[in-house]
Amino acid sequence: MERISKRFGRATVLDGVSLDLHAGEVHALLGENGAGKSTLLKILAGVYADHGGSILLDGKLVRPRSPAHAGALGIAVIHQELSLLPALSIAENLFVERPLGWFGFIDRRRERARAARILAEVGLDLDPDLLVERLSLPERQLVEIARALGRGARVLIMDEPTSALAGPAIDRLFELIAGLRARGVALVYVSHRMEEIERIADRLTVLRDGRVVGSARVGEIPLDQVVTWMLGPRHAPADVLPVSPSARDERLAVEDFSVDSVDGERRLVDRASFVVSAGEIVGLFGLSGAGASELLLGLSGALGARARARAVRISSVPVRIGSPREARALGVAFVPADRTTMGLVPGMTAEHNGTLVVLPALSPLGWLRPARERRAALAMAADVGLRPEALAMDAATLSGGNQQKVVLGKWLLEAPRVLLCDEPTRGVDIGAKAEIHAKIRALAAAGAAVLVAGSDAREIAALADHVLVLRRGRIAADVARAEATPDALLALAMGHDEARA
Amino acid sequence: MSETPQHLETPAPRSPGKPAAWHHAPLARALVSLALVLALGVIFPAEGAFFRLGTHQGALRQASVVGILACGLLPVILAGGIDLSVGSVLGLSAVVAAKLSIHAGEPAWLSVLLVLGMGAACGAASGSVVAFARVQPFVATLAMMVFARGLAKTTSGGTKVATAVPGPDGVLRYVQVPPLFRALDAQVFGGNVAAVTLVFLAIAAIVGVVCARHRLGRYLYAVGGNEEAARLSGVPVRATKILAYAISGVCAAAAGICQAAQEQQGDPEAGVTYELTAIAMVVIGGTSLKGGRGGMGLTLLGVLTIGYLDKILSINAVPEASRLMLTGAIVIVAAVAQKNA
Amino acid sequence: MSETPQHLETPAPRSPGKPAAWHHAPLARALVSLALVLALGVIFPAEGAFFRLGTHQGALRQASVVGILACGLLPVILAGGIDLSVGSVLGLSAVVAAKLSIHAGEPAWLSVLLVLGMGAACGAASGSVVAFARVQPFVATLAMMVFARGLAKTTSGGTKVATAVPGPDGVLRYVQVPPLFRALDAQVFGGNVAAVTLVFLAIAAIVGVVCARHRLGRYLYAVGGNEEAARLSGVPVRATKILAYAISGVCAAAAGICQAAQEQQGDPEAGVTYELTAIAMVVIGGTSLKGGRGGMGLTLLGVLTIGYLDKILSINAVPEASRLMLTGAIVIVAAVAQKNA
Amino acid sequence: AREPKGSKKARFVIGMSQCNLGEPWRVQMNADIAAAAKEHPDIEVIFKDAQNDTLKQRAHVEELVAAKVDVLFVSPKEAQPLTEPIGKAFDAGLPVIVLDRAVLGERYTTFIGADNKKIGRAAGEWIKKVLGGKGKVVELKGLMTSTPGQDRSAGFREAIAGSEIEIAFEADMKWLEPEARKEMDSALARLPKIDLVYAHNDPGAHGAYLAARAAGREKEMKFVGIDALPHEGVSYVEQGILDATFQYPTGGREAVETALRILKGESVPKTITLGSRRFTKDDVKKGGERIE
Ligand SMILES: Nc1ncnc2c1ncn2[C@@H]1O[C@H](COP(=O)(O)OP(=O)(O)OP(=O)(O)O)[C@@H](O)[C@H]1O
Ligand SMILES: Nc1ncnc2c1ncn2[C@@H]1O[C@H](COP(=O)(O)OP(=O)(O)OP(=O)(O)O)[C@@H](O)[C@H]1O
Ligand SMILES: [Mg+2]
Ligand SMILES: [Mg+2]
Repeated sequence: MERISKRFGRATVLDGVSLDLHAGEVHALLGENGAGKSTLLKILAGVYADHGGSILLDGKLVRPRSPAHAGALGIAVIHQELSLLPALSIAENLFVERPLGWFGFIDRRRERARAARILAEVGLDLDPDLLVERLSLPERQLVEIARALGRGARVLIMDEPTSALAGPAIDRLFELIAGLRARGVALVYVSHRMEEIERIADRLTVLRDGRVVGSARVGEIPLDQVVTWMLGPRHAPADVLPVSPSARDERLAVEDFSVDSVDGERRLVDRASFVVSAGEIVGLFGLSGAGASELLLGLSGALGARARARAVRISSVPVRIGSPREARALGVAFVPADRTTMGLVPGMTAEHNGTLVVLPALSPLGWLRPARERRAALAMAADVGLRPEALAMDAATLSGGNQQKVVLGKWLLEAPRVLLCDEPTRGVDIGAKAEIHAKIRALAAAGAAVLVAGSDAREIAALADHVLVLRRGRIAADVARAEATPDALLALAMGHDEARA
Repeated sequence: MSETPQHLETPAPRSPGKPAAWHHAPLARALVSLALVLALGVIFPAEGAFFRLGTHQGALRQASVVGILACGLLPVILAGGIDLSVGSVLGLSAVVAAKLSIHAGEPAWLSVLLVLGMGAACGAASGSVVAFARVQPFVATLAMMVFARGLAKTTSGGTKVATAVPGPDGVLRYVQVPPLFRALDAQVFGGNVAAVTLVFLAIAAIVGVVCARHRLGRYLYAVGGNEEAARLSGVPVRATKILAYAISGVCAAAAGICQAAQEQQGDPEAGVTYELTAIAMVVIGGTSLKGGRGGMGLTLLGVLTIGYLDKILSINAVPEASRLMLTGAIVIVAAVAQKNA
Repeated sequence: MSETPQHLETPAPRSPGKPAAWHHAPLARALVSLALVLALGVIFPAEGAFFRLGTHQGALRQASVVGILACGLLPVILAGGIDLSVGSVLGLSAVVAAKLSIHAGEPAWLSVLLVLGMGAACGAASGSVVAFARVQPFVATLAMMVFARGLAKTTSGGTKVATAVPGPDGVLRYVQVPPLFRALDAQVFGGNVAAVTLVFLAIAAIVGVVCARHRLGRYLYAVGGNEEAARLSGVPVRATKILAYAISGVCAAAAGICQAAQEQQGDPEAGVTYELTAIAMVVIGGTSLKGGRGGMGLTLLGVLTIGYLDKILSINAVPEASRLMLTGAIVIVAAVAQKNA
Repeated sequence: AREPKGSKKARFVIGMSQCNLGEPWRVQMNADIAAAAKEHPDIEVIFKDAQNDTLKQRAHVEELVAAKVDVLFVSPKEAQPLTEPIGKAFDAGLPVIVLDRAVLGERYTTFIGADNKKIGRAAGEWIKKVLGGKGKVVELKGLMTSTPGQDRSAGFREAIAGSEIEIAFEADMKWLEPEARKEMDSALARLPKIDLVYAHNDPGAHGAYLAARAAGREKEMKFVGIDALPHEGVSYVEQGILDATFQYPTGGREAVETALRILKGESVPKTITLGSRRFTKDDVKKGGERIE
């Protein structure tokens, strides 16, 4: 790719970016949120046909004019904001653009069999007839990966493929990547997890504000330098250690909390009991399907009657949380993992998205107060490390990481008593991640009870005072901070039974 | 529109093994509406009329023309669009079919072919405006609705195109009803089924198979489910949309021919407000106007539900004002019952 | 809350262009449609009629009643719904308003209050079915559309409720046109503006301010943009929907009173097919039927575009068939031009 | 015939298929039939409304035949499509009275209706007289794809042909009052002087009047409508809103009377053409004047 540029309206997002991909090489693309990584890759994938610059494939000038065209050129993509179709089954999604069959008539049996094989390859043990909307976020991410892998591409673009994946699934993916590399596929890999870059990338390029600031072979350059390239004059604040909670009075107590599956046949969360004190940050860790997300969803009231408990107490007062509204009234905040379906309102600006939760406080008589709202939005942007200019943008056009910041930030404005976060920093760059961690700690220090779930064992280990490890919906272990190394958490999460993911 | 993401709310089997064909449960739900309406027929049989075969033949025959429109609308609605022009295209097609086969005396196959082609062109035109110019389907097809009605009136010269053909001297000349119209207006299978009902069922079968078993069908669901994701997945979004509207146009043309055959004339006012009924038939079964969810089974149940409701109120000779109120009330009860079944 | 983090001080090298407040551009685009239609008026001024003040007063007055419906529809459409019942609720309200003020001789304020309350009730009823039973808005409001029309006919006894009041002996007694109707049918400001136009503008202002400046308005956009995200953010989704439909009902009732005032009678058939025009007015400016995008500015431009198109074709005395074809063609051209402006 | 129904001692059942009840005139026809039938305790009438849908009306005719009514009334939407089902009923020995719009051929018992063309001509003659043979006229037409609209226009034009009356503005108001008001607005905008408005129905004339009054010009011109329903046209004339209205009789009463004669075994003429009346300010109190 040579001298690629791209504008959205008056904003120049890419400015003369050049990038070389070599067969049999993994090229890491790095940069802070909104640097232009996804945009660059989307140009390669034919999503935006109106760009400047040229693309050479095997020395021939090409111009992918649509995703279909890019596919025909042998370019496959794992998109950051997943591009699966929720109302179709896994099998249907895997072959959506080119169904198996004769003369356009679909052979479902063949599709199902082929799908089962592809799923097994990425380590997903799921019925291919399941609707994608029934899958958890990590499962969907794996299906997306499986779909791109199944296309036999010569160029494979992976835009944060592991943002919701935990240890074993990532290992599996890296094995597959190694295989592809050996077969001579050119790979582009985007991630904000630096350790992954070290593990699989051969070369790296750093983008900043739509320009290339540096490019190097991995291993020939210290990672500190890379981080400086990414963040520029600003440094990643050191991840400060949590202050030990001063008061240890019970803030959130949960007894025998269960969540039924939609058909009522299984318990996704099985009689979980725990207590979170004021000022405490408790991690929830489990492999995909262990039930961490469902636990948080259930506590937030989002699942209605599917979630039940013997007792839930907040500050020792028994409560019943039947809906997200009731949760909010009780000071319970919930940050969902899936920002596109549950987090953001597209079409509304980032500012309006950010103030949605606290709107009643900002409009006491119902009438909006734009100045107050603006102040609140700026405070939110500062909390999560979002550039203030981004506030005026349609939330749907924000970069993935910036979207995540809005989804998280809108809950932090009101100083919740109980904060439930699922993957709070999914796709957030390392600079902002540290700020967010600091903010969460500050909230806890101010007396909130915090529950954090996520696929990144490191993050959980770094953030939490102690970690509840979930296995098949049950709390399998309660690990104190000192023992909670990523490796230990993973080992506990996998238990004796073979992991599902 | 009211659908909460199924992810959190709708019961559906997840357990592997059991196929998660989501449309099975909705089909059962849609049956609730139909059963409710049929129960009304049993309770108010209009002095036994409801139990006479003719009543059911009649119900089917009456529902057929609008049913054909509903079949055509299904692909459009699955793809997240809407087509308001079907009633007008029906009227235009009725006029043109009558002109061709009564006045010009063209053979049946040629008339049918020309009219269907015209319908496809109308649909493809709306579809192109939607796909290329990205005009909202409501606006694009509303424009086509008005345009096609005007064209129908222009073509027909403002009057019905009937077997009384005005000569150049203004004197009427009476001609035969063309064989095409007679064939379509006949009862077949020993007088037990109307030919138009067969046409309706054939079209339903074809469109149903395309939606459920053909690549185009999958594209329709994909585009309606999430257009952007579909595009990213390499689905030819524009072609899919244009084809969907073209199918709708062809079906509207077929419905127009059937209408003309049954009326034995081409009425430029034919099909006014049919689009509302046809859309209602598609969505009452549970196919979502948001796109991406639904199917031919649901549509057929919707056609029957509305067709029978109409017939039952009619054989009971319910007066106009009460009939309207009852229709509204029953539709709501059926829809609510279906959601909570 | 917290100090400005350091990275904010980083000079933003990105082009300093103003943030793309999305609703500014659409407003300019919608103006393209209106400009196109007005240009037609200038080109075909109908012997100068287009340049007479009365024509513009007339265009505004005629667009007012449907414009009021459009104002009411806006919140519903923003929230991702649709209300097909507005035309029927208009008819019902016209009948009830006429009954109350002509036959029963109730004072103006009481009649208005009762009719608006009834409109709100109709809207809230549809809204509740949508919000609680999760019936698709199309189905729920279609049922209300049919039901309200039936109720209008029942209430009126099938005939117009006019100043000729039939006595018990069947003999007609003529009563005065009530002051409410006379006031609404008047021209105010030195005969320059119709009172109904003022009512329309007032309603547009109120609804517009609510949509843009009130919490409810924000909630409408949120629910229409992503219902699930709104719910999880603590937005009262159901209440928002019910209120949206209630606003639509109140506006339809207000439109019904205006219609009755202008006709000086309550016609149970009033408002048939107005819903299509009103929806078209809302969406032609660019407000999306998918919900979450649009606004009152766009709606007003849509009302003017369609109102003027109608008026220009009418003063040019274009015959019906050509009028329809022209309307379709112009709407498409305007919509396409607007998209590509 | 058929078993009496329930407690009602109706010996005869009449089935009435009306093509739509959106128009007040048709509501009146049904009301006339109901009123006439009420005077005969042994008659019961079943009404069906086809909502302007030809195929529905066809089904209604078949339903009524299947329900074994004693006499069938049909006020058809369309001549051609209803010819066959009506003919079938007639062939099967059921007396069929066709109202308002004829069907093709001879397979019915009696047609009762008025002549739209004649009425249009009468209106034209009267207009010629009151305008002194010259002036500018606005014609607000009913749906011009319908025969009544075409006939009322054609008759009117025949009558004024050769005079100096000019149709200065014409538009299709589709029988609807709000449309009529809208079109009249345009006529007022274009024409500085209008002598008379001829509308194909009374609501149309009323809408035109309201438009003219809003423009302060209602005194400048005369308003003429058609139909003369008691609640509409006649009352408008009585109130001085319209200058004249020409009755288009529904034939509802005549139909019931004819049905009784048929049931008594008397023979009835094949065609009963209804007379019409003209109502003007001067004679409306006396019940109008018969026109030939
Ligand atoms: N459709 C759009 N309209 C306007 N601006 C857009 C659009 N899509 C992306 N942008 C802007 O382009 C810039 C680059 O976004 P991009 O998604 O490429 O960032 P990224 O490097 O992938 O960030 P992240 O790490 O957060 O995913 C951002 O400022 C974003 O807001
Ligand atoms: N709507 C649903 N209906 C049925 N099963 C579901 C539904 N949503 C999720 N599941 C399944 O329930 C199990 C638990 O899901 P959950 O999202 O809580 O997992 P988790 O522990 O958060 O793991 P992760 O989010 O890391 O995948 C998974 O197998 C998931 O696929
Ligand atoms: Mg990105
Ligand atoms: Mg999870």
